[in-house]
Amino acid sequence: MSSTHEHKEPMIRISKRTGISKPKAWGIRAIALVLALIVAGLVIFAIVKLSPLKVYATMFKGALGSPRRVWATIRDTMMMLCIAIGLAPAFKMRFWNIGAEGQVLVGGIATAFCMINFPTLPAPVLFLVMILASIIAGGIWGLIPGIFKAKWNTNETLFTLMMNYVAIQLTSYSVAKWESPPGSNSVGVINQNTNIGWFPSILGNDYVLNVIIVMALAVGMYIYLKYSKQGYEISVVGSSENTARYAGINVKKVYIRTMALSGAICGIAGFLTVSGASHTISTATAGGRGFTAIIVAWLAKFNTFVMILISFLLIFLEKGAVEIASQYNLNEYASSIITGIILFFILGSEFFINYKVNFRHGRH
Amino acid sequence: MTQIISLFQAAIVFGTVILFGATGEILTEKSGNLNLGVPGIMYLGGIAGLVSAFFYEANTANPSAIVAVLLATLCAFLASALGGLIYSFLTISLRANQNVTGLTLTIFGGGVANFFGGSLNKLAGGVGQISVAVTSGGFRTKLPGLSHLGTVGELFFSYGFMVYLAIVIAIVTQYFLTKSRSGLNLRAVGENPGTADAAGINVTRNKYLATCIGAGISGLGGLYYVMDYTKGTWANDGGIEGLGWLAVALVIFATWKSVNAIWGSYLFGLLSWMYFYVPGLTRSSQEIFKMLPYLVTIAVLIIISLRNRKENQPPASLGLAYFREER
Amino acid sequence: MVFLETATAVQMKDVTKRFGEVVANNKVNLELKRGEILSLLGENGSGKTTLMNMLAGIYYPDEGQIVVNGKDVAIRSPKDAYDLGIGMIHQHFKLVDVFTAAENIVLGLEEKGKLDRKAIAVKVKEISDKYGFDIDPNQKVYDMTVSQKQTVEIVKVLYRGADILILDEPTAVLTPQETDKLFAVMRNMKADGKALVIITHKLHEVMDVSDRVAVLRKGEYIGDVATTDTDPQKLTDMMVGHAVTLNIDRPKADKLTERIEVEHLTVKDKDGINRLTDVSFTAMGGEILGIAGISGSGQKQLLEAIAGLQIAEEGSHILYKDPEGKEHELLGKNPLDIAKMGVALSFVPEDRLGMGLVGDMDLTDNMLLRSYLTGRGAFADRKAPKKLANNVVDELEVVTPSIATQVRKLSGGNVQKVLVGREIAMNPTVLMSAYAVRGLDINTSYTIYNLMTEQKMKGVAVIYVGEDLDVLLELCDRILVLCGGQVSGIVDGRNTSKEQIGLMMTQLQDKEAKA
Amino acid sequence: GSSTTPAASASASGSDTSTSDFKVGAIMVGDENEGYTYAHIEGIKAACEALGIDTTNNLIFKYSIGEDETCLDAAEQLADAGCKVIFANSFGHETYLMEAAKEYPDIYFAHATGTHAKTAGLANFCNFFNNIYEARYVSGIIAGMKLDEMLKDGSATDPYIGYVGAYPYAEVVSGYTAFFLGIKSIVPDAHMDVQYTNSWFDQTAEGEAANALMAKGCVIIGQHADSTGAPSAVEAAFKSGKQVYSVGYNVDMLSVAPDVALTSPQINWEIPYEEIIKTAMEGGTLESDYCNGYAQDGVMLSPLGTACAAGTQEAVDAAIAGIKDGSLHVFDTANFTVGGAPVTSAFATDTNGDFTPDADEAIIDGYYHESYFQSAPSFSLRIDGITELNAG
Ligand SMILES: Nc1ncnc2c1ncn2[C@@H]1O[C@H](COP(=O)(O)OP(=O)(O)OP(=O)(O)O)[C@@H](O)[C@H]1O
Ligand SMILES: Nc1ncnc2c1ncn2[C@@H]1O[C@H](COP(=O)(O)OP(=O)(O)OP(=O)(O)O)[C@@H](O)[C@H]1O
Ligand SMILES: [Mg+2]
Ligand SMILES: [Mg+2]
Repeated sequence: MSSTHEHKEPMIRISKRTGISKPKAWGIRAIALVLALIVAGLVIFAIVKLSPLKVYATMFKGALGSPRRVWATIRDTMMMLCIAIGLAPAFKMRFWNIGAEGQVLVGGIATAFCMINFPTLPAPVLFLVMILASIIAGGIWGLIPGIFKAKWNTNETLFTLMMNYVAIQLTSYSVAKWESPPGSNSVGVINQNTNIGWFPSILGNDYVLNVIIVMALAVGMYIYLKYSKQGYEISVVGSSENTARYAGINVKKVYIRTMALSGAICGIAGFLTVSGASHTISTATAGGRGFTAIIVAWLAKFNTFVMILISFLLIFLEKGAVEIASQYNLNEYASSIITGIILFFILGSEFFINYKVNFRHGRH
Repeated sequence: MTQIISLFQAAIVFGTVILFGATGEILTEKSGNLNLGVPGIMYLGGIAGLVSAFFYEANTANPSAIVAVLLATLCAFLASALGGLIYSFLTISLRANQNVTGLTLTIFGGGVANFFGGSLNKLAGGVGQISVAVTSGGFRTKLPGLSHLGTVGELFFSYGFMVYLAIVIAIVTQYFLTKSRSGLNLRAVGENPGTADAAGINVTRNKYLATCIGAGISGLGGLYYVMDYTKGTWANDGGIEGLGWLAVALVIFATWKSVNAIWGSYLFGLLSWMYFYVPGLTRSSQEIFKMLPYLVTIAVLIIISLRNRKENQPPASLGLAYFREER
Repeated sequence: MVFLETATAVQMKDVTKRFGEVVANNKVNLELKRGEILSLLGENGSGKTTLMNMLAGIYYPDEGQIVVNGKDVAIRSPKDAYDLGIGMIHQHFKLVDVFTAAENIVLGLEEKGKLDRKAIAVKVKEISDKYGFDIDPNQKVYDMTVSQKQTVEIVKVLYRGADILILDEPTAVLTPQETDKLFAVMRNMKADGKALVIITHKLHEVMDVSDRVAVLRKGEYIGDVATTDTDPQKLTDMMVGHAVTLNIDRPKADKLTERIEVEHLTVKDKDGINRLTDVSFTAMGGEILGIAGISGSGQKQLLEAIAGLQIAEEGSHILYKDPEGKEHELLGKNPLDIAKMGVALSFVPEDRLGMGLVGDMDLTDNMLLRSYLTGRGAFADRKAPKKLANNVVDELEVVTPSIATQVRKLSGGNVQKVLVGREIAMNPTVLMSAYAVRGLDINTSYTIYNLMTEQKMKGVAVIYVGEDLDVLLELCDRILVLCGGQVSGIVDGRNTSKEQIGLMMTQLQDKEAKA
Repeated sequence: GSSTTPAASASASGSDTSTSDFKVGAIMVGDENEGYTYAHIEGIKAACEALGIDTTNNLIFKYSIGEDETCLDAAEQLADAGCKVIFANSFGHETYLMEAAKEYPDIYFAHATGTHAKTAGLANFCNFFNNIYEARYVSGIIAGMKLDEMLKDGSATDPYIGYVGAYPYAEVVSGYTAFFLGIKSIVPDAHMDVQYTNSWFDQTAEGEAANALMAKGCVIIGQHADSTGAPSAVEAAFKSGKQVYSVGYNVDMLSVAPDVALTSPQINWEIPYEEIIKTAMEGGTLESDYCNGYAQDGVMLSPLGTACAAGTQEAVDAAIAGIKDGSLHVFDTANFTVGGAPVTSAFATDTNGDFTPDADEAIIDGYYHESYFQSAPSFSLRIDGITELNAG
């Protein structure tokens, strides 16, 4: 039996790479992106017989073709980024918060509630109330699974997933309460004539405030996770609960606190969406971003600055693909296919950064 | 009585979709792979089945139901297994993060399915015009004789073969995992790949097989959705995606035992459609009522966690990539 | 038979293995004969485990050749190794927790089809009888003691018909009695014509069980000697590369002060079973209090209770007497509360990577674990921990590429040095350690003993849970013996014999015997 | 109102705007996979072709646009792309489209199903919707004749109809009432239950709603929901031996329900699209509302199914003729009661925002003037004989 093994070094052998230089790592990622674009281009060509170059030019135009488009891209990037920032502490704690969708929704509901019910408050007060309400709502939505995880180790993946659906139903309920006219399932633009509770324009632009808020959160979260005591506690709890206990960290408290924080930031994302962009609320308010943001958070390995890049890439692809769909009368789901292909390549490229592939070499 | 039967039937049809999804995912997760791409995989299964049936029926003078059913099933299985293969290659061979890969697969699968679903609608001459009557009919053929047994017949035998196939696969999967040697090896891979590897088990092969076959099974859920639930049509209302997530939820709900998933899936179905059968709901209270399946799931989840048994835990290395030389 | 006994089982030629920039093995040559027990000796991180892992198919060599039974082979996976008759019992057990013994044993065997549990049980019994094991095929691994787990590992290898066995630090977690049993089994196997490699840091074990000793140093092969031609001192010199002294001196502190007073401590586990029953004793500043007992006698619970990690029953007290003589109750407080009370309590737990350290973090962040709350404000100070990490690496000679390396990547011994180094750096008044030298090479072990003694002389109350009775008797001033969660007695380390303690460990003594 | 009328500014360029580079933009809530949007797509394409507009280059669609800021994005992008007239087809788009209309006074904006054009005072913004209630009434006659046949041959004993509705919304209420009145014109003692799905498009929910209604004993299932869910559920029930039939909506259901589909009332969107685009091309002035019925071929029925009762076609033709010549009024107050009493007064428009119509008396000459004051349906009386199962 053993004779079959003689002299046969494995065809392909994988070994760990030593610290690869940053430029080289980004080089590998860039190559992956180019390959992805080529493959996606081939797929597009196979389906619609359009020149991929033309298609990519159209994508660029779609996402960044005019100042207005640039701002729409920025606005959506910020919303995605905000959710990813919210998810970062939870995932760093190895808490599978897939409930961002719901946390965003309840934050949105809370915001809409304030816009509808307190139109007489002075603007700064109303803003404070809205932001607090969204923080509390999102926070509670994160807190509940957090508490159960802390106390009884209840599986958080399923819990947060179910909380999404509960939030969706709560949204449907709110829409049914606020819709106008009754039965239309549309809340419509809230305070359309008065613009009460809307983000003010800054420097003539509607979305500058969105950028300010989210960038502040990005910087804050980066510092919090990397340098703060609580951030350190989160890493320890995420790596080993036992060690955390040994170090005197109150594991339950950290779970609960972190999930409240995570939910609260996702709640702010709901606030941004409702008050800072759509001025309405519906079951589509979160729009699946809660799931996509998980991709952003993980791909960035919880580094909020890298998240900016990845959020932008995803939104760019989405906007670009919608433009292709509209230009070439392509079904807009082509965008999901392209996004999928590109992400597959980026995901695969990490391997070549961390590992080296050795091929069998001649041996006698 | 007719109403109870009707609700029961609604529950079983609904449950069957997620039972396939969950059984496949249980097999996958037992190998240590957490595949959040189930919704995408079910999409792939659904569209592949539909497209193959459509072209078969469109290009055959007298399409045979049996051939059509076999063809659609095969295509659905293969397409979703291919989705599993993409996931496997990335997470097993290239050690990519499982969550991100799974979510990406969900985006990708949904994209592919809705893209081709839309094209198919166009090809067929408009929405609702896709005609795969023979295939869909084949999928919905009831057990001859048994469905006429009155109430019992209506309750238990008024379904297409896939309802029973789902149950059989769930039971076989459970048997395989707990009673066979290969099942034991597979579980070892999911619990502790280092140990499995040291015991001479081919970790990579086991993970690949479990993930691809699991994906194939999950994909049958999409096929069933298209052929039976929506009776051979295509809509991009996200129906499959929603059910895909419930399938993922069901895996945990069933504590990774596919036999538990059988009743779990029907319970889900029952709670989901109950609102049509409960009198007196209003436009808004109905929306609150629709929370029921999710609230019940949460309640069951909490009860399970209070019992906290070792046997109810996820596979120990679920979600982690394995590299032999890693410390 | 005669042919087999002299035949070479394994030959490794110029084998090199690198992990990134770490050269774990550099052109190592090793020969293993049938019917012999070879001891592989070397300091922590010298590459013993790596070398053996290449035989077991876990790692693939970067360079070099492996010859098994006279044939040049490539061992690409553990399966290849099994096919060649090579089986390895790893330093960290490779068992599936939720499986039974039988399930673990048959894992990965070629046979297909249904799992025939009865047939397996029969075969397991056969093997057990032949070599003298005691094993319940239906017991779940998570219910097993370490020695039971190890038995399962050995049976697993034998079940596959391995005739080349590698045991990586099998005795590190065994009691002396269990070790003796293991050695008996090993001798049986040797008589059976099998080739065995044992890695152990305990030189008396090397002397006791092996026929030949091969020594590695910093990844290099130093040479081999017949056991009969050598002694512990010579071996140590070979390992370390220069002469070292192997004795512990036990100075007496000039002043003893009461530090910790444990009264009527009773601790139950999750299932309501008593792990400690009515334990009372006093630990003094200026002495090393040893704790002896067969494993699982409540050592873990005792230390954890003092450290604030256990809930105790009504009536239990753990009093800390600070240098001013004030008393503080420690029970009911968590480690942080205790630290906040000004009690400087250091604790080196048994489970290093699972409790004392964070494997995924680098050295600096692991140093931070005990001090992250110091300083005002919301931010953790990393400057001091960084300095500390550098100090520990220098003073304890930790083998690591840098202080930015994840602790998980270090060899077992070096992991322990990092932990001990951090705990001592806290300037404790009480220092508790559980199996502080488990897995450490002899040189490092002595470094640790000296550190303990140094702490004692500074007036620290040292509590040392150990398994090596010789060391306990050489190192400790007093020894508390636990038996089944109860205090079997407290004896003077200077005038008690090994046999006496061994007896107390296995049967409860008269309470009168307390010193 | 704005001072720059589109007419004034558009006419300047209007003269040298050849039809070939006139661009049309369309914001669609769904895509071709969903019946409602599909009908819009067909309609707008037909309109463009009729007007000589190149549908591959100069007709730009934005699909699956939600009822949120992306609608405004889409409108702005279409405007930037040079579209001279921009449509949107979902109720929730209206507020965003109006914002765009304010932003681009030179571009025409038209919104289907909306209600604000009349009062908004935007010269470049209009609403449009067709008199689908007329076709629903006729489809009711078809269902009534089938029901009558079933009662006569004994396959049904109770003239019990089920209706799968989207939301308890005026558009839906108007539709099912028209349908029911059509049935009642044949089977006077018919009664109907409405089950809402709380969704415009949900295949499985529509199917299960139909199942629930059939389990209650309904023998004909009508719908105001966009998918094939209900008809295919009815077909399945039929195949397992139940005598049940279906009236669809938007889509010809014969492909999914060959045995049970009687017909589907459909909107011919080509008519309003053509009118509005033409006005835009000519730089003309918009009316606030565009509304067409049988008289203008604005509504129609899909081909009758084989299951229809004998004489159906004749009855259909007669009814359509009656509607066209004004002798037949769908909401004739002689044919229904509310709370047991005939209705003599009902308002069509809500002016104070409490969602209760308080202006525009709609009952004139003995019938409710549906879509008379505005294109969007306004009939929201709950008449006797119909039970809403989950409204309120
Ligand atoms: N998988 C790995 N990845 C990176 N480095 C490794 C790996 N395995 C071993 N090393 C490094 O190789 C060297 C040799 O380690 P090895 O475990 O073989 O030592 P050892 O002699 O068994 O030590 P000990 O007595 O502490 O068990 C160490 O420096 C260790 O950090
Ligand atoms: N038949 C129709 N008549 C008029 N408007 C319609 C019709 N179908 C869809 N719409 C418009 O499209 C909008 C959104 O439709 P869509 O199908 O996306 O709702 P939905 O997302 O399915 O609701 P839910 O999430 O509750 O299922 C509706 O609010 C409505 O304004
Ligand atoms: Mg080792
Ligand atoms: Mg919908």
